Amino acid sequence: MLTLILVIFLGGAILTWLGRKINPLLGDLLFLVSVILPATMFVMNIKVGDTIAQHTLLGIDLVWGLSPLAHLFSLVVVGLGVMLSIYSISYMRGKEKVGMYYFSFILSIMAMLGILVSRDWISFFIFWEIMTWSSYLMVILNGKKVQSIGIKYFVFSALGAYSMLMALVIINSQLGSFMLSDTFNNFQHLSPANQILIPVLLLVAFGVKSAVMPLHIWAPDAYSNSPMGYTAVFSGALSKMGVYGLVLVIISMTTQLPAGSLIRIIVAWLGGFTAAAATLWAITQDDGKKLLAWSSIGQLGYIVTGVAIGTPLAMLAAMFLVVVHALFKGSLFMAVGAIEKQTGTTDFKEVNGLIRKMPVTFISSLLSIIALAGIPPLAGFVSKWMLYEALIQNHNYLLVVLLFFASTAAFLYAYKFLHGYFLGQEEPEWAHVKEAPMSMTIPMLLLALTTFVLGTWPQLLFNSIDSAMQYLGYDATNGKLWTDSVLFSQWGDKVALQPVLYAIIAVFLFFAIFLYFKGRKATRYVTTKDISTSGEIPKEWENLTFKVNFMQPFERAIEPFLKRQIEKYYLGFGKGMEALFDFTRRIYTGNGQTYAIYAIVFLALLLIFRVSLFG
Amino acid sequence: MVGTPVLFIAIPLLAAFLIPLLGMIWKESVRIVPGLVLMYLMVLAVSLMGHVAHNGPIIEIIAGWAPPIGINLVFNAFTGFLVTLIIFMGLLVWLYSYRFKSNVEYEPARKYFILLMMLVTGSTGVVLTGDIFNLFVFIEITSISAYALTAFYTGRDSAEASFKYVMMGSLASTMLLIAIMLIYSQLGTLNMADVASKIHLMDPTLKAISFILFVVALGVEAEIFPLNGWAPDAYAEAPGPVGAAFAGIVVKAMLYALIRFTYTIFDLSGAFNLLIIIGLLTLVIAEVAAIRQDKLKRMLAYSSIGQMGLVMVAFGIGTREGVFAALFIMLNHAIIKPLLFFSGSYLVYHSKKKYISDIDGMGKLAPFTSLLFALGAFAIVGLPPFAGFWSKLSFLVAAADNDMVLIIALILAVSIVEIVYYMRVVNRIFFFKRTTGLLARRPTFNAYIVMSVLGIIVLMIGFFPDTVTGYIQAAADSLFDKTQYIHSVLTASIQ
Amino acid sequence: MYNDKNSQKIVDIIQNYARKHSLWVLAYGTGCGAIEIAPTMTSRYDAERLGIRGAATPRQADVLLITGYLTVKTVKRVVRVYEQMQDPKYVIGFGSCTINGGMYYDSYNTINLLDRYLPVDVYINGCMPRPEAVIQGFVKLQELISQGKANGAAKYKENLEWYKANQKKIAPKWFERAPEYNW
Amino acid sequence: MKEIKQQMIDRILKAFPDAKNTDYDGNRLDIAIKKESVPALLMHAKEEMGFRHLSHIAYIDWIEQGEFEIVYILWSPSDKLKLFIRTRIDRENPVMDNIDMIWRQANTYQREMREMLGIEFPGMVAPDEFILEDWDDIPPFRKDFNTLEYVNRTFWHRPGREDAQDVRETITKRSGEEIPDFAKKYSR
Amino acid sequence: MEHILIKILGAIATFILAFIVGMTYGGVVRKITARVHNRLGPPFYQNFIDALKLFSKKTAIHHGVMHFLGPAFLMVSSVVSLMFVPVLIPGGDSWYNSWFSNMIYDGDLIFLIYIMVFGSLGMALGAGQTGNPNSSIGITRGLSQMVGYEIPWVLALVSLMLMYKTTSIVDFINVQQETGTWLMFANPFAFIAGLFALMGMFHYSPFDIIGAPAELASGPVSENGGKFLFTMMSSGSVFSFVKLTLFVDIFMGGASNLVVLVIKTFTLYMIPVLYGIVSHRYRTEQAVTFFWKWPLFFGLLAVLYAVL
Repeated sequence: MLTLILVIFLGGAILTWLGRKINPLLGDLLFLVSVILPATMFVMNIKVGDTIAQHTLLGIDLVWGLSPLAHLFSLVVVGLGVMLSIYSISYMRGKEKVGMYYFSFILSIMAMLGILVSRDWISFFIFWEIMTWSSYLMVILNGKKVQSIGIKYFVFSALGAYSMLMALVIINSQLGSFMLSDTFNNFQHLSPANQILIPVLLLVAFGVKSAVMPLHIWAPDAYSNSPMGYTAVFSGALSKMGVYGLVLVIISMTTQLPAGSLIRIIVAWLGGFTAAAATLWAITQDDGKKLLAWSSIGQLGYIVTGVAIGTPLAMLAAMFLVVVHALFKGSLFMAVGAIEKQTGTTDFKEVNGLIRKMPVTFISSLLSIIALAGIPPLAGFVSKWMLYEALIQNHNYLLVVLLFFASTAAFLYAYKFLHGYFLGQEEPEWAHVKEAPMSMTIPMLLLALTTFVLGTWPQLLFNSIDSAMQYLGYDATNGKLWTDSVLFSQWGDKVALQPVLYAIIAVFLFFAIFLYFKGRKATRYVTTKDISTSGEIPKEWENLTFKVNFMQPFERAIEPFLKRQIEKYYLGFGKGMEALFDFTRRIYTGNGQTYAIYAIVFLALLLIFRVSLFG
Repeated sequence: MVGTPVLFIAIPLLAAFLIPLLGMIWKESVRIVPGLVLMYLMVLAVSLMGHVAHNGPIIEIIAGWAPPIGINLVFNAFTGFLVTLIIFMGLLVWLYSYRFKSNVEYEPARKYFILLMMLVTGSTGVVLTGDIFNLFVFIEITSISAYALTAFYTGRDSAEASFKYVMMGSLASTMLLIAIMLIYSQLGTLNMADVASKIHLMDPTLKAISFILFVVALGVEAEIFPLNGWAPDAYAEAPGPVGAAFAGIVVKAMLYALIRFTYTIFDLSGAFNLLIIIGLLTLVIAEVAAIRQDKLKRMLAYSSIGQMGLVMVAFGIGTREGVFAALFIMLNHAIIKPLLFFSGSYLVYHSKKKYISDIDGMGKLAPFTSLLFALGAFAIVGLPPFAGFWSKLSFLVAAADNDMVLIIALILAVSIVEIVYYMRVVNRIFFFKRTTGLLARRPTFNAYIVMSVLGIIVLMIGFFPDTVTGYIQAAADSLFDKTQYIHSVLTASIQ
Repeated sequence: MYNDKNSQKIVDIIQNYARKHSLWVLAYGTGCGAIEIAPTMTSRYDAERLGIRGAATPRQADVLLITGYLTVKTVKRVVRVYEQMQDPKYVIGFGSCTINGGMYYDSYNTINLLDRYLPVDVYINGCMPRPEAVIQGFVKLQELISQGKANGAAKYKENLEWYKANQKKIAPKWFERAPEYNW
Repeated sequence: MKEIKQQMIDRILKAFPDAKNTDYDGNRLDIAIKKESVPALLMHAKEEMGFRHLSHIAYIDWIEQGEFEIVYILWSPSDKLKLFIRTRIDRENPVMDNIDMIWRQANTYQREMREMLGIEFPGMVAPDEFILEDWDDIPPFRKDFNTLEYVNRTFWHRPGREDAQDVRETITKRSGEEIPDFAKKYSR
Repeated sequence: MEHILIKILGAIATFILAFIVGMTYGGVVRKITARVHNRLGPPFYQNFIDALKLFSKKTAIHHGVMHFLGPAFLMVSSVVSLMFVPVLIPGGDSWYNSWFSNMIYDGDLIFLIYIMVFGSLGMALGAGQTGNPNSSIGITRGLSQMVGYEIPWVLALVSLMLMYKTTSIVDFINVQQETGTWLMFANPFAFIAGLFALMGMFHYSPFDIIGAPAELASGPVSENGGKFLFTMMSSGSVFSFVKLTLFVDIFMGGASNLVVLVIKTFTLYMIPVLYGIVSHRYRTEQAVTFFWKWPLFFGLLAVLYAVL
């Protein structure tokens, strides 16, 4: 069944691509079918189990099964995949290279599910690479800066993939098996050097995908350069594959190591720095896509920190954030996509005042932003609270401060995002803009509302996370940390989510009614041109919205930080390598005499060193 | 059985001589006869492979002299595998160049196919022969036809490239001859199996010197660093299918000779380390040079050299898995590189200087060719689920089993370089705007077939690698089993 | 409209008390009169003890204080600011320039009578009026408010057409472009 | 100083033979020149002679001669010299060359002239009105513009203003106080 | 049912208390400022008059739904955070004590920090929709400054959490009750860092660039008059009460009855007020970097002190 599902995906991808060539409508239809049909089959039929399908290639057993942990992640992938596929139909209408988009979309969904069902490293790696190049196709789909952004993405992916490849061949040579379970169970049988080397290699591999700090530089450009319908998958699901790997490595490997706690602390701090630095970078962005891209990196930093700390609560928080981040970031990227679709730009400096034009988009963005900022009635708070609790329990106080700083600074870009698109002056230039079609707004609203529901009734998700964590070897956390929407910390503290929600709703309604219904009769809507600007009447073409250098005061404050880009060091390294390569290339002078001399010298050298070579 | 191994040498040689004669009668025959010959040889090779798989190696004795004295041909799983590969490549090259750019006219076509037949003769001879001097002869046949093919476009650059090749080649021949002389003077025999069984009697210094001379001599043709200066020029200046033939036929044959010397004939312990060292050098420097190339064919040429380095490293591992990986890489390389050469030469067909930048935006104009090129590029850098991945994986597994962690790291780092330059080209094809006004050239029908076949094989190996691994495994076993080789040759009798 | 203290309801009395003691002034500092605002507000004369404080924007302001001559160019803005203020609102004309044009009575570009364009509740005489006079003006306004007589806004609304005609006479294009005022 | 001034004048007269010099004391040079040569002379003064700064552009309405006079006032920071360049243009057809590409700030003065005198500057980029918004009368700084008539027509006068009496006299009348002599001296 | 009714009435009583105290403090500050300026100043009840006047003003225009909801968000943040702050020591002996135990057992310190910034986001949205550039500028300044003072604030709180292994405000009060030592003496560095943060939170000079009237036309509120401004003003008053009470609860041992509460909060309040009266105004980046120098240092010192 599992094989069938993957084959349907693969065949569907090719058929969609061909179908799109024949008739756009047929392509759309095939696309929907080949995402939703196998996704439904996956959800309905594939139950948690160790070995569901098995193949042998090259004498290597490829075993496919579904662990509870993978099941949790597969929910994210399938949910986002289905939502985004519905969204993509409208989003991609009238754009170029739709067939390629559909193809890569389906393939990456397949690859992600493949990663999750892989119970051995080889199929893990195969699907990992399929995921990489199908997403690579997406990154360069727009054809902008292909050579720099695309190559950057691919090189970093290859760095990660080859680290993994190296690790897994070493594992195989040492343990004689490619199975994940054998690796984790027999980890102690590895030599001490390999016990350090392999987790580090795998951390690099997964760190690249989950954009941990020094390995993140591909991410902002890759995220923002791929089509928005896919970026949601990219940030929401694809990067979570890195997290999935990190969970496996950290929980199953480093816990068996004496030096493991050091590695985990390092990774946790890297995650913390990622969160903080990416947040600061997000603040400086003037493009919604880039802002969200950096924001995704920051949120992944939280997740990585939670995973690396690895206490039950931290793990719970990280897993919860994995799901919630997929929801709200998916919704936000969809919103940006809708704006891009309707206005043709995503630059804050160009578009503004869409709140009355695109109310549904605004509402879902607002809910998602509140979740992103971690404000109580929505789900982001639950994960952040649990993460802080976990860190405090684990005595990582400075890390708490760092993450707290990151999450406070996140307000800046959250506001920048909302202000940039929806608030400010309503321009006559954008007067024609309409709300995005239903197939775009409904998925994003659904995702945003889900964050709302999960924020108040997180136990809906906790059970699933709980079984995933039991699979990883944690005790059942059920009942210890929450009961009926009350979160307990181990210091006897609690946050009761439902009373909070009711209080907020009650007070909010009271004042909203007070202001709105009392005010509405006497109050008249005036356009945003009618503002108190020293009595001046703004001309039609004058745009008074504050949008250039929006965060300049803050940028000035963090200027020393902004000067030091990691990317610069990489670029310097790349330039140096290119120079070295160029120097090396000149060995081939194109001159026959030189080549003859090479041959003679080579012969002479061999003859001179023959004793050391052959004894 | 459809025939005996000697036909692999005899028939193409005969064809080479017959082609001009037949051409006088019917001009089209110069194109058709080689095809027929190669098809027959393909059938022969496959049937012989089947025979070998069941009945063990075939030792054919030429002219009725028993092995230590006479010349014998050895067709076992290993040589059979290579011969099949060579014939298959020859067939594809023939089909592809049936009416290639400069073959349209009668006169160049006649020359071309004569030379191609000679090339096949020499290469199969190199692989099959069991005699060292005979090997030298076949190497000369191969080289000389290769020199001529390099200079096939009678231009200034082609002539220069060919001259470089000739120069290096004659240097190599001299050394080869000296090495052969050394062996003969010491052991009094030139039969490989015989030499192998007596090699321990040889003076260690002379043994090392003669091995070194063999390495240097064969290294020129097998494109090892630093003896491969001729190769980029030759690849770039020769016609596209000839480049493919070099990568798929000549280099394979020469590498075979090198491996045969290393594995079977000589018993030097350091030889494997030498292979690894020169293999790594070749790999690193070739890939590094490839990234800085601005002409497509030169880039492919350097990539080809790099792959050969990788094969050499794999052979140098010295285990059965290593040999398996090496043969697998060879097989993949023999399939993917021609695919790249074929599709690549159509992508830059109309371009004068064959710059990489001339293929910007080709994806729109020539979607099928571009797609195949991309497939080849994805496959050769080892992206799953394409063919290259499995060979790379088996290589890495073999290397890891021997604790070559640093070598693995180095090779993977070089692979990143490889990815960069291949992806740059693929990006240019599909995602750049067309800058030059050059139009795309539609591939001819036979070129379509060749490229499709290759593409399908790439995908097939990618998804079902087990279809080919059986043969490779048998070949590896056969190479590894030195005593069995010696025994089977020396005990062979005239049937 | 002109209701005296006796006819006020209790709500009005409370509201007027609050309005009277909380005058947020938007000082439209044209001409030389703005120099007198600073001493009025600061330590020596301390207008804040009467509940008078500056407001930053017309939306928050109660009193529009026009401190000098108004050219045609500024009168447009003043009218606009006045219309942006929220009810209840008052206008104080400050200095003789607002009363009769002052020394600029014969300038081609300076209006002479402010009350043709805006409903002035209180004029403060003088050129310049000293801070004492300013405070006296405010006290007068407070008296008017508590008596319910400071209803220039209502007057403006009643005679909107007349005011608009006067305004359009000096700057026709501008006032046609201005947003309609109908609250 | 004198030598430099003379040197300057000589240079100008050499380059522009039709220019007329008027001698002034101090650091002032005064050149009258034809309308057509003005931009060339300005360029020359700026680029060759060090008059890098345009201080002001003054304008005079010579209604009797039927001409407008435009005076470009330049300042040389290195030589501490002022250069007045005068030119006269026809009052009936008031068109002058635009020089805001030589000095950006000239744009402001030219816009003022355009509104106040009605001189056209072809090629000047200034879409908006500058000072006089909604003006539909003849330009107010022309001498044939009757200000009082315009004011009477456009604005209103508060009653009691007509006599335009001295304030002190009014006070005297009301209160019977004597005005001190010094006050009389300065009163209107 | 009766229980809930009492809760609701208690909440209303708390709100009224917070409103009155906050407003009065605001008026007193104006009076004190005036006296420092050698002025007579307005009466201490001036803020009530202003509020009444704003309430009685007509609100003739609005700029859209968020313009309405912005002040409402702000009020929600104030009131909800008020509900989670123990106004008086829980279980104290004064007869009205139970009125003010709203939901203090249902949220912890981290929760409170988040719910406190909720309002500024809401208000930012409201200000944004007005389309007035001054509002947006003020908002960015305010948010930037918030990022600045949040670090010393969190460092101070974390150091206390570290010392007493709790994140509950009630527990902090209890600790102080049991040991008899106020936390401002138990960890003075945390108190100093927190005090700096408090100064930032109140947006008094030198950190008042957010609503600088002369250059920004009062910043975020520049399009709000009448009832909008009334709501903002009252929520601001409530909010300052919340902040002061929270600070008193954590660092100064809480208050057992209202008199003590007023004394303690007023004393605390005077620190930013008096400092503000005599100091100049920082630019935003100066303010942010200021918070990242000495307050950050004291915060780190506090954590170090707590660890040792």
